[in-house]
Parts: sequence; structure tokens; C-alpha cells
Amino acid sequence: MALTKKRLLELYCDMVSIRKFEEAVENYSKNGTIPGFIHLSIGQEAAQAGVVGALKKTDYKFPDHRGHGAICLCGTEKKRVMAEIFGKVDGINGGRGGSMHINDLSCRNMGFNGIQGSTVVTALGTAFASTYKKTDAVTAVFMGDGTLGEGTCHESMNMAATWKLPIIYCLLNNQYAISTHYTESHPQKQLATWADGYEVPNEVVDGNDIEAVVEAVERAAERARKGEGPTLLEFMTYRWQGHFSGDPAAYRPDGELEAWQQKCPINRSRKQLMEIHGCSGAELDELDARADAEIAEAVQFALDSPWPDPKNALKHVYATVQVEDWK
Amino acid sequence: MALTKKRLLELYCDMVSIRKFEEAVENYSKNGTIPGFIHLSIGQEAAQAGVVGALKKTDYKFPDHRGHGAICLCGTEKKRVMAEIFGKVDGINGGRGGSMHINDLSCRNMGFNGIQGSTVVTALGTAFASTYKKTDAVTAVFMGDGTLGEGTCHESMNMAATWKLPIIYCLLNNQYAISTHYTESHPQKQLATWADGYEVPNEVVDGNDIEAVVEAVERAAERARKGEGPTLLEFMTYRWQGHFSGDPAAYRPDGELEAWQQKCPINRSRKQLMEIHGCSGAELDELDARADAEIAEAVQFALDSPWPDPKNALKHVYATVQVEDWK
Amino acid sequence: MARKLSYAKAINEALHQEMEHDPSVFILGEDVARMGGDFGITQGIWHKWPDRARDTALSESAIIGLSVGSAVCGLRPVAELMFADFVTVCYDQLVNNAAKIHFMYGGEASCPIVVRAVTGSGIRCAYHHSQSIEPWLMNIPGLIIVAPATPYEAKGMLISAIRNNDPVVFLEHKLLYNRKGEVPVEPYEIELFKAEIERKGDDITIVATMRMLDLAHAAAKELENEGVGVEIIDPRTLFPLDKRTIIESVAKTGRLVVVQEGPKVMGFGAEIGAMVSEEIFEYLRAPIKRVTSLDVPIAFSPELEDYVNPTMDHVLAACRSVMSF
Amino acid sequence: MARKLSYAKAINEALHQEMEHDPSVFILGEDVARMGGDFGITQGIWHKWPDRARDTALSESAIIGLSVGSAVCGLRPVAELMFADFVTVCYDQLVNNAAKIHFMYGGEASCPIVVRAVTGSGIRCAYHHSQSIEPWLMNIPGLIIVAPATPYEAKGMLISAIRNNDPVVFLEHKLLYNRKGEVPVEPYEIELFKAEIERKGDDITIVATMRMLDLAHAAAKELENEGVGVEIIDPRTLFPLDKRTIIESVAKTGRLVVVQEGPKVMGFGAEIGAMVSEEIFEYLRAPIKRVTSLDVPIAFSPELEDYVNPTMDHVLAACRSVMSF
Ligand SMILES: Cc1ncc(C[n+]2csc(CCOP(=O)(O)OP(=O)(O)O)c2C)c(N)n1
Ligand SMILES: Cc1ncc(C[n+]2csc(CCOP(=O)(O)OP(=O)(O)O)c2C)c(N)n1
Ligand SMILES: [Mg+2]
Ligand SMILES: [Mg+2]
Repeated sequence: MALTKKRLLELYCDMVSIRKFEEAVENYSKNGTIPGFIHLSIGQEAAQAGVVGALKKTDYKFPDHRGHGAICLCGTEKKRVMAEIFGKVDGINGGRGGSMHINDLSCRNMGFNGIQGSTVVTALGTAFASTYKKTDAVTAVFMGDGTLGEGTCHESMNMAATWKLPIIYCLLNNQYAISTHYTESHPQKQLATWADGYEVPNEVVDGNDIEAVVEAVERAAERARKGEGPTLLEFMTYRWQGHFSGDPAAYRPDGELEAWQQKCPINRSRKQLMEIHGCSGAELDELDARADAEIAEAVQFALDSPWPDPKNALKHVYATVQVEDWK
Repeated sequence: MALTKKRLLELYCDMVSIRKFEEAVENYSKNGTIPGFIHLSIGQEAAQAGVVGALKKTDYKFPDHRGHGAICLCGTEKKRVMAEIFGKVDGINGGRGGSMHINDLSCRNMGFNGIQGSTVVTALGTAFASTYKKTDAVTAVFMGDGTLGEGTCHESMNMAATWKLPIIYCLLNNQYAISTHYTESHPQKQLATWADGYEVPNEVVDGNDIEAVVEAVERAAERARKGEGPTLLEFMTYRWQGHFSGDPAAYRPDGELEAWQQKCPINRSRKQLMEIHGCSGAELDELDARADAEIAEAVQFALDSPWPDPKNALKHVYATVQVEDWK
Repeated sequence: MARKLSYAKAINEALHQEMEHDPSVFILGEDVARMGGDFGITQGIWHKWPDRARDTALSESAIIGLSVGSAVCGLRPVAELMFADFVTVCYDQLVNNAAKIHFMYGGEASCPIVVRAVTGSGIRCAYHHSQSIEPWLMNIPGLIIVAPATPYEAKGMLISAIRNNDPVVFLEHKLLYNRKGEVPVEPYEIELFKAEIERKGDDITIVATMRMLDLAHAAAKELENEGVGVEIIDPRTLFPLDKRTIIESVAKTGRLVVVQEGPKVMGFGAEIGAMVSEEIFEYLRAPIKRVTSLDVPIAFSPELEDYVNPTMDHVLAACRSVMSF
Repeated sequence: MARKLSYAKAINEALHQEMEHDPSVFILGEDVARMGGDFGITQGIWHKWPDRARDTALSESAIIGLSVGSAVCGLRPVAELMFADFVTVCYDQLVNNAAKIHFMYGGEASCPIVVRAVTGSGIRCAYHHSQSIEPWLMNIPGLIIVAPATPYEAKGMLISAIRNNDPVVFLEHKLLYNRKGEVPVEPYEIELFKAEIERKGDDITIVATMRMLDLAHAAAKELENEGVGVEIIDPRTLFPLDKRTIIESVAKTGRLVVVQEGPKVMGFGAEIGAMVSEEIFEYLRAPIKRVTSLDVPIAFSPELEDYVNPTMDHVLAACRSVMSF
């Protein structure tokens, strides 16, 4: 059940668009326009595009701190995501959250929470709501190899497995948590097998192979929708940049990055599109150019958007109480 | 490698002494002499006596909230444990802790912490200290089936497995966490298999068979001392009383208690002593009577001990600061 | 409204009525369903609504995380934490998740959860089951902390808390569960951010909550004989605080005594004392006074536990000292 | 003592010297060993003492739990929590384990751990990486909360904290890491429970910590020109607090302004304000004032974050208002 040409082309565009988005963010972060720190997902596009691409619009998605790509694909307008990252008033959350906190309920992008492992338990709630309301919505929660160290992962997996909640744990194993290799902080050879302890189905997936990602997620989603409970998918992948934009990543052995760059998920799909599906290089270049244009527009939007009114800092603290402004 | 008669006799005495201790506590709790609430371990004597009995004096033991038996066997004088439970000044912690918090560093009884799952991570520290100081001390931490729900269990197991720390997780599966059967809150058929997810050796042990308990702990301790890391042992057992003394335990199906009472660990060893080792009933009765006398003495000591001076409430808050008494 | 109910039963009734009233309400927690709660507060709910009452594992972070996630989807979970001391194991979920949801979503989503927890000391269960955790949550914008003192308040404020769209930590004092009082049969709401003036008086304002109100009332009676008029205010919602009611009272009496269970340092008496000193200093005729527990963990032995907590005599002494200042 | 070091480097030096000084000291935390810490504070330690520096998984409860257990066995762990906001995920281990060990063992054991954590706002990382967590830990008898403001204090207080036998949460402000100042080369201790009078003055006492001291000093200079003498006190150890130094100062000046990062409600300004109002009311010539952040989560956008925090102008305004009262 290989992907159709049409589907693969769409996913290719999604991946390219993530790459371009991240490259733009990197530029504007490095030149100081974007405040704060930024986690980039260059190299991990297939895992993001594949997971979101295999799910329905009505499914709940919890991207993680390295999740600009997944966020955009949920359906939030890219330019409003970009403006959020720039801290501008037209950001989807008015500049309140920035890179790490981009929530958009309208497209079921349930956002990230700067505390690693937190969304892993919040995901129980959206999944529980699906069973409570008897809808078929599945919840997909992204988590890193490092994040698996948090106690919340256990509480979540234990409860989801016991209650057979419709959750897909999308573990993006990009080898490192900041500087710590996953084999230094976890006892398993493959993290997926951790789920064996809960009798939860799990798979190790080539996270740079968009087809493999989509198919694994489709299988997991089907199980979840049938009421058979959670699945853990470990997507093996790699982040090309350091932990945050600017991290020199001196902890990586020589040649490791280059070896992974050979496995670039975008090149891989490009090759497939050309070799198997007969696309021409020019055709694909044009798609790339379109993505460029779209991102350029998003950046311009973010640059043009004004800073938020400082008084906005006092809005939305409570739904039912207005906070005092004594300034 | 069955236990010698001598060893089995000792363990028999340990179990009897736990039983008598708990019965006395129950009486004085029910008649209102002992303040607060009490968790009794009647029915679970073999798991307590077997674990402590298989370890060295220098090993660190973390009994749990249902752990009077393990505490006494660590070596703290029974009468001072009893006085602690009565809230008296001669209690091992001066009446500060009561039934749930009985610490005695001098015999490496590391006590319990009223927050379930807390000692499971503290145990990492005593085990780490053993490796840091290059001693052969092993750490045994008791935990219930319910306690396995806490996130700390994951953080502890993950770290212990990665660093190969000398810990024995002694999971006393007495079927219930308060009213909740373990199959309702956990996905595994046997909780021991949870450790598979960490590639940690684990065993399901008949927790009412003192020989099986001792042997399993000896195996685990040997592994730990050899630097091979943690083990999880699931001791299948049952608490005859409710969750706390006074809980009618209406959640238990008819006949369940009676079936487990048939498997009384003390009767079982008694039978073995008589049938295999040729002990006479009278001989064993006398040992029982000695335990009775010892407990009666402990109770008397606790009754006679005065209440603590109220001002003691201000002592030992800090090692380095004296707290203000404005009263 | 002659019917009397215990504080425990009043809470139970509120839960039943809200389950009835709104199908998006459900309960979850350890032993809350089949057994009806460790303190018996959720009794009968699982029998009527088996699909809407869930016994969980000992997983407090999961309990709150699940509550938050489901609340964003429009449900109204009422989670039980059992002992309030256990907020420590799910503190992150309250502080960084529940409290910030509305803000994180820029107002697009809200987090209507209620977390019920049994607070306070007095039943000899030592330092891990006796803490007054209120202050640990009162520096967290986005949270609401409710502390009812009577069966009437318990029912009405729980109903309000469940209907409110922000996360509410609903504290129940273990020593109040058997307290009886008049409670209307029908459901009713009590406005959340409104302090109650429990007693009128012109000379001293006592602010107290939950069990400490007993000490305040006893002291007030005693002082009445001495010709001193005590006004007693129960904030009921500790955070956000109804500052105005307290300020108006102290502006009148010129004297403030806060009676509070839990350590003095950084207890909520600090906030109330500082707030009054800051905002209406010119009306103060005497120093503010805090009558609190000692700054120690709560020990087990009755002799020790009782020594730690404030008594009526301490309240009287504080009142006399501000009167004679 | 002419040598200047940054606050970050001063902390690093203290760690190196204590590792050297006492073989029972070790460090652990996420990325503290090989990489030398997310903020670079533990650099060089792993290279010298590979067995005494441990990179951990993302398991903050395990980090603190391990620290506590090893401390009871006589070791002296220095754990790094990275962002102080993460105390929420190991709050129980601090509140119910570390803080209570000495008490639990009836004095037989103690818990000499140091937990380093990076507090405060100002680097645009939004509400989960910018909180001022001090108040969340100051109602917990058994804990010590230290908040150094200068490189000199950072080194000396960290050494004292490591040698102290109680659990210390050692807060480092992210905006101070690059701050330079004179630091003696040799190891030295600074007494933990002693506030520092940073500046003498007769008219107003300002109490401030960490980054807020800058605002206090700037305001003091400005006010000097107006003939107003400002005394500035840095408590340095926030809990337990050196009340006496503050009280003696306010008894002299009659006016107290607390400048504090973090929400006003239940910030430590509340405690200091209430304490002074309670203990030396008769010396107060004006209301106490709290200059604090707004009661909101810290938003990301620079415009929003900056609006939330207090500025020198707010300090000035508060000082002028107490002077003209
Ligand atoms: C509770 C908590 N601990 C630590 C951190 C700091 N931190 C942020 S990301 C990160 C590493 C996460 O690694 P991983 O889960 O593998 O995700 P990756 O960054 O590789 O995508 C750490 C330690 C945090 N945000 N929250
Ligand atoms: C963090 C935390 N959650 C809940 C409790 C309340 N509690 C005390 S014992 C217990 C059940 C424990 O069950 P289990 O671990 O099976 O031990 P058992 O009582 O059966 O010996 C519960 C829920 C607690 N003390 N701490
Ligand atoms: Mg990673
Ligand atoms: Mg059990």
C-alpha cells in the first residue's frame, strides 16, 4: 500500500514547507529579530508531516517544542504561526507564547507546554473526551527521546493502556536530549520496547521515510479508532541543528551529522517522486519555489505585524476574572 | 537450596512476631489508644520477613506504609517502634512520625514517606551511595501494586536500569490499592512484567511462601552486588484487613479473604516445620508464646511511655537553624 | 430551609446535582467511583452514572492532566486528590498546565476543572497528610482557591466552582466533614469572589477560614463580654481575594487579626496583612496580627500536633494586644 | 582582591573548589557533566572528576530523590534543575522529602543537598521558563532558599550552601550570569542567614534581591539628589529570613519598600511587609509598599514581558509616595 503519487507530492510539499519555514526562522533568530530561543526541526520533517498527514482534521495533535512544522500542518495559518514566533500581535496567540507555545483549538493543534512530559498527560484528556463523547477522534502526542525520562510518560501510558484510550505516542527519537544521547539516559536498545511493559503495541519506524511514517500512523490510528487503545511509535530521526538555534552541538561525534544528512527525508521523497513517479526536477523545483514564496510572505507578515499593546499582558489570565493593572 | 531448619525457624518466629505485633496494634487502634490511622500487614508477613531476612544488616531497606513488620526486623527495638505508633516520647522518632513514618538510620531502616512512590526515588540515592563509596550494600524498596501508578516508579526504574544501581524493587501485590483492584488500574496481567520494558529482570513470586521470597531476594541481591543492576520482584499476597484498620473492605468479593486465609504464610511454614523438619506443635506453640510475651512487653512500654513535651514539636526542623517558638 | 446536612453530605449533594444538571460533568480520582471516595464524598455517583465516574491508578499528574485535556474539549471534570498534600506530586499540572491554559490559548480555550482536596491538620496523621497547602497555590495567576467553612457554603461554592470556567482547587477541611448546618435542597450558587461577613463588630476585624472560624467566633463571644466588638470575615475564596470586603472592614475597625492554619511564614495571613498595611495604613490603629501554626512540619503525636496549631487563647491574646496597643 | 569574575564563573569556581575540598560532593542533572550544563555553569567538572558528575535523564523527581537518599548516606549532592520552573515536576521531593528528612529521622539524619536552579524572567522564553519560584518554597519549614545577587555572593553562598547540613535551593538569576564583580580566588563562606545592608540611608528601607537590586540602587541614586536617604537591604537568604536586619533598618527609616520580581499576591514582599507591620508598627511612618511584577503569567513578546516587570520608575514612584505620605 505505497502512497499514491498525489499523496506523496502533497507530503513532499509539506516537508519542503517545514524546511523552508525552519530556515527562515533560523535566519531571523540568528540575526536577532526573533526573541528568545528556538528549537528547529530541520531533518525531522518526515516524522512531522507524516504524522499530521496520516490523521484527520478532527484528531487532536500535540506538537512538541520542536514542532513548528506539525503546528503549521494542523491548519493554523503559517503567517500567524510565524508572527507568533516573532512575538507580534497577529501571532495566533497574540505573541503571548512564542516558538514553544503555539495553540490553536480551531484546528485541534493543542500546542506545547514548555514543561517536557506535560502534554503527554494532557493528551489523556483529549483522548478521554473522544471516548466520553463517542467521537472517533484520535489523539497524537509528540515527544522526544529525552522526554521519555519524565514520570508523566509512565502515568499516561499506564492509564491509556488500562482504559484503552485512543492515543498515538509519537516518539521522535532524534538521538539526543540537548547533549545527552538516548543510550546514556535510557536502558533500552530501542525506546519503543518500553511500551512492551504495558502490553502496548509499538513499532520502530524509519522516521525519515515518509511512507513508513504515514503507514505506521495509519495502523495506529485504526487500532485507536476501533477502541483497541494506544500505540507507541518510535521514529528514528536526527536534528541537523543543535538543541536550540545557536547551540554548536559539540557533543556530536564527527561525521554523524553528515551521515544523517545523507538520509535527508526530503531528498529521499524527491528521488522517489522522480524515479518511481516520473516527476521532473523542474516540476519539483517549482513546488520548492512556491514554498519559498509562501514562507517569504509569512515572514513579511510577521515583520509587518506590530508589537502587541503591552496591556495585552493582562488579558486572558482568567476566563472569569480580570486581573488588576496597577501600572 | 531449601532453607535449613534453623533458618526457617527464625523466619517463622519473625513472621509470628509481625502477626502478633499487628494484632496488638489493631487492638489499640480500635480501642482508640493509638491515634490516627493504621495500615496493617496481617497476611503479608512472609514477604516482609523474607525480604529483610535475605538481606544484610548493612543493606538499606525502605519499608512502606504497611511496613511495621519490616521495620522491626531491620533491628529497631520493637518497643520503640510500638511507642512511636502510640505517639509517645520513647518512640524511635519521639512520636513525630507515628505508624507511617518510622525511621532508624542506625539499622538502615530508611523509613517510609507518606507520599506513595517517594521512597522509590529516594532509594536511588542509597543505591547510588553504595556505588559511589564502593560498598556492597544493596537497597530494597517496598512498594504496593497501587503505588506502581506513580510517575516516580518510572523515573526510578529508568535511572536504576541505565546506571545498573543495586536496587531490589519489592512490589507487594496484595491485590488492592485501597478499594481498587490492581487489574483495574494497570494493564499488565502480572505487574512484574512492567520491568520488561526496561530490560530489567523480574519475577513473580508466591509472596506467602517464605522460602520462595528468600530465594528470590537472594538472587536479586547477588545480581545487585555483582553490579548487574536492579531487579523487580512481585510478591503475590493479600492483606486480611481493610486498607486501614477500620475499613470494612466491602469492595472484596465474597470468599476472597477466606481463600487467602487458607494460604496463611505462617500456617504454611508451621506445617513445613512440623512435617518436614519434625518440629512439634508444642515447640512451636512455645515460640508463639514467646512472641506474645515480647509484644506484650512492647505494648506495656508504649503505654507507660509519657507523651512528648509539646515543645519537641519545634525540634529537628533544621539541622542548622532553630525555629522560633512564639507560643 | 430547615434541613440540616453535614459538610460531607452537602458536597456529595452538590456533586449529584451537578452530574444531573450537566452531562459534561464527570468525576475521577483514586477510589472515587465504586467505593465512593476515601472520605465517602463521592458516594452514589458511580451507581447512577457508571460511565461518568472513574477510579484511577495512583497517578495524580495523569488525573490532573486528563482533567485539563478533557476540559479544553468542553468537559467539566471534578477530580479528587484525596489529601491536599498530594498536590505536590501534580503541582506542575496545576501550576504550569491548568493555570495557564486560558492564557496559552489566548482566550480561545478555557480550563473548567475542579480539583477537590482535603486540607488541614487535626486527625493525627503526621506531616504528609496534615498540611495546609493553600499558600502554595496562591502565587499562581490563573488558579482559583476556594475554602468553604460551612455545609451551606460547601454545596453552593462547589456548584459555582463546577460551573466556573477557570480551574478551581476546592479545599475541604477534614475536621469539618461532620459539621452540620442548614442546606437548601435545590441547587444554588454562591458567588465565588465574595467574602462573607460572618459577624459584625466595630473594634477588630478577624479574617479566618475553615476550621479557624471556630476560634474566631469563640474569641469574639468572649470579647463581647469585655465590650469589644469583633467583625469576622471569611474570604471563602482565598485567591483571587475579595480585597474590598476586608479593606472596608479594617477601615472601620482599624485593627486586623488573621487567624490561619499552617506555618506563619508566607501563609496567606502574610498577603492579607501586607495588603491591608499597604492600602489602608492610615486607618490602622494597631499592628496587624497573625495567629497561625508554628513554622514546623506537623508531627504525629496529639501533644505535638495540638501544640503546633493556634488555639482560641492565641486569638484572644492577639485581639487583646491590638486593643491595648 | 582585584580579580573580577562573572556570576556564572563564580558559581563554577565554587563548584570546582568544593569538589576539590570534599570528596563527598558530586554533581548531577541534565547535561551537567559532559557538556557542562545548559548554561555552562558546571563546565570542567566532569573532565576532572568523571565519576563525580552525572548526566541524567529528564527525571527531575529522580534527580532530587537520588540526591536526598545519597545525602542521608553522607554524600553532598549538588543537583542542577536547569530552569527553576521545573521545581514543579519535583515539588514533592523538595517539599515532602528533602525538607522533612531531618524531622523524620528525629535529628538522626540530615539532608545536605543543594539544588541549583535558574530563576526569573527577562530572556523572552515565556511563561514556562521565566517564573520567580521563590514564594512556592518559602512556606515549607525545613528548606533554605538562597538568592545571591553578585558574583562575590554567588561563590561564597554556594560554598556555604554545600557545606550546610540542610537542603538548600540555590537560585541563580539568568540575567545576572554575565554580571562581573570582584571575587577572591580562595574558597570562602558567606554566612547564610544574614542579610546584607548594601547601602546606608535614613529615610526609606528598600528590600530587594537579585536583579531587583539594580532598580533599587538606581532609584536610591536618583533620590539622593532629592535629599532622600535610601537604605538597601538584600536578604540574600530568603528563607529562613534574617528578620532582625530588616526590622532594625525599618525601625530607623520608618518606611519600607519591597522590590520583588514575580506576582505581587503571595510574593515574598507579602511576608516582609506583614512581618514589619506586625512587629514594628509603631515605627512605621508610611504604609509599606510592594513594587512587583503584575499578577499574570510572563508572556513571550518583549513588549509584554517588559510591561509585566517592575521598572526603576515604579520604585521611584513608590519611594516618593512613602516620603510624601
Ligand atoms: C521538565 C523539563 N525538564 C527539562 C526541560 C529542559 N529541556 C527542554 S528540551 C530538553 C531536551 C528534550 O529532549 P527530547 O525529548 O529528546 O527532544 P528534542 O529536543 O531532542 O527534540 C530539555 C532537557 C524542560 N523543558 N522540562
Ligand atoms: C501520592 C499519593 N497518592 C495517594 C495516596 C493515598 N494512598 C495511601 S496508600 C494508598 C493505596 C496504596 O496501595 P498499594 O500501593 O497497593 O499498597 P497497599 O495499601 O495495598 O499496601 C493510597 C491511594 C498517597 N499516600 N500518596
Ligand atoms: Mg531528542
Ligand atoms: Mg496493594
